Amino acid sequence: MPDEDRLKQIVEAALLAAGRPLALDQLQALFEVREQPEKKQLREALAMLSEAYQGRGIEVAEVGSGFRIQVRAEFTPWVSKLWAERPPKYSRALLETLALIAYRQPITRGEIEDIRGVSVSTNIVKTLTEREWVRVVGHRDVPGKPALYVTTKEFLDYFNLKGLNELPTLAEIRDLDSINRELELVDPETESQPKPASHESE
Amino acid sequence: MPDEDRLKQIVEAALLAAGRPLALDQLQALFEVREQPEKKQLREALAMLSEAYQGRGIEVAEVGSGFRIQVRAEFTPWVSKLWAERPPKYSRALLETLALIAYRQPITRGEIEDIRGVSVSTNIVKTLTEREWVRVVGHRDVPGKPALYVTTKEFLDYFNLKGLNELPTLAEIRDLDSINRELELVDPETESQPKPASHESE
Amino acid sequence: MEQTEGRPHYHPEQEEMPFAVVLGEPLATPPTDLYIPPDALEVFLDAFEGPLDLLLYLIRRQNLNILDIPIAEITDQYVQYIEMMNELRLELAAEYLVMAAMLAEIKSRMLLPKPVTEEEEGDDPRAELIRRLQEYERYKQAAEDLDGLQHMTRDTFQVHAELVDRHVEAREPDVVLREVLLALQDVLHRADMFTSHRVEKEALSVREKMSYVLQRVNAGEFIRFTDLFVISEGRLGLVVTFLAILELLKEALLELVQAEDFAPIHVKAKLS
Repeated sequence: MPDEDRLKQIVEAALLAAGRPLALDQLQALFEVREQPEKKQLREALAMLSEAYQGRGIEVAEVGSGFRIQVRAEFTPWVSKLWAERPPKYSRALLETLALIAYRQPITRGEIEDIRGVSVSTNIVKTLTEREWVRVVGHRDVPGKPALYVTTKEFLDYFNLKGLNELPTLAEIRDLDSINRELELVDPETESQPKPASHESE
Repeated sequence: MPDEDRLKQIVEAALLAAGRPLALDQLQALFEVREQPEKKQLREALAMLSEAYQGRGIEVAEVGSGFRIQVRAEFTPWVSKLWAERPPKYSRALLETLALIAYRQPITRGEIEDIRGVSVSTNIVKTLTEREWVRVVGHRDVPGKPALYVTTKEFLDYFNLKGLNELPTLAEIRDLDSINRELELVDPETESQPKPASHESE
Repeated sequence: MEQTEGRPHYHPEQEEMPFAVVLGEPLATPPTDLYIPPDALEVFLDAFEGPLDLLLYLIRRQNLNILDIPIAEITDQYVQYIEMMNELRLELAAEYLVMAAMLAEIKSRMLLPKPVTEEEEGDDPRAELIRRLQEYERYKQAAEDLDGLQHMTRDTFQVHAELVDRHVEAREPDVVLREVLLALQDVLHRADMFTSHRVEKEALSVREKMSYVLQRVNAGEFIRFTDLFVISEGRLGLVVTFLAILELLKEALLELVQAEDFAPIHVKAKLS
């Protein structure tokens, strides 16, 4: 019979390699007849394993068809991203709206429309608000009481900015070259945005 | 940013849940942009994990397409009992063809045949391609435009290699000069012989 | 790799390994007189990966140095194998015959008296064959080395833990700051705002401060004018705050109230 430690290691390796729950007799069957552990010993090994997994990313669970090792529920938010779909792209209109709010805040939707020359859809404002990049800071005291939009701290965090003054000035945006230069200075991080896990290119 | 311990737990949970190797940027992509760990931190977490797996049934391995957790080879005798069928055995012809592609890539089928002195069956190329161990990277610009084969990341993954430089060293070969010296001869030209493909050792 | 199971894998250096099994009898070595029971011949041929492999075997079997092949002897043996297989009508790859012809040619050239003169002299007809044998042998070795590496599903296994309750969450789009700026550039082109007098170096910190002030002066409440200034921001910060307040007044978003001369100034949002 393998000693306690070894038994624990074999049980761990088998449960993880199987990728499905294993019953005690399936675990027994991994051993030659004369060195087969008793179920009690296997249970002990599983208990030891379970203890060793305290404070770890995984845990031992007993389910209908036996024992399995599974990811602790608290890590689901991160691990689920492995299967996340490729995110859609934002529309040009949304990006323009965002840029105008950033540069001309506080600004009303009507003012954005004046500058863009086209109307701003409710969806765009909703998306930006839900993403917590912009919020309403109040309402302009004019007929219709339009909402005044400003950018948030989350906006700065996402784009890795300490403050709005780290954005290139309008004058600098005039030509693309200066944007590129500016970005290399201001913003080396965001260029390497996370690629969705499941879409690694060769 | 999650603290060290938490980072280690998330990395462990993700590698175990993925069931395939994950590259560092795939691991980074599990985090929200503003709490994304640096690659250096991920490497540290992986090293800590690797250490925690000392004396355990599993280990962290770095292979072609990233990091994965795998069964320690010493436990294979028990773990392999989980599956009724035995692992595939590969024929010498297949292994020789694969070795030539691995060591001489990019290489055409004709070049492989020249060195092996025998034709390469279509089945072998098909098997290697289906297993995704080799792929066509282009075509040599000579009559017939033969396909050029290279090995893939999956090849590295399968053979537990980080990169091609981890392949076992190729045996020494004596060049014609030294052969001729051995033979106490001077001129290596052998114009009356069937011209072999030009495969001098690199 | 001394992998022996289930493979017609021939190892010249391992003489005790059955070379072929004929009528249930293991055959440790091929008979030196070249007699091979017909049933075994096919097995025998299967064990070789072509003429170079067969030649290597013939050489290694006699512990000969590859660089010093007794060409006449090897050629005779090789040709005998080939002829025998031909007689038995075993399907023989054409490459074996080509090699036989090549060997015969080398042999005949070796037998010729060495020309006393000129270029022919330095030309050992074996050189090219030796080169090819060496080249093949190194990849034959490489193939064995490859097989000796840790294989997945043979020597080790990828492990997997269950993710219970896995939910595919819709990812939010990633945006690079550059895209936002390019979008802005477009708008600016369209709106022809480049000439606007508002385009100033300080504009953004003033804008940011405007948002900050608006957030402080929540509608309805009076707040002391001086409370809007953050002393720790220094002189420039104070100026920016002041400009922001002026701009907000100009845009009619703020209201300043002073009850009497030299009394504290209060600020009220003109938001609703």
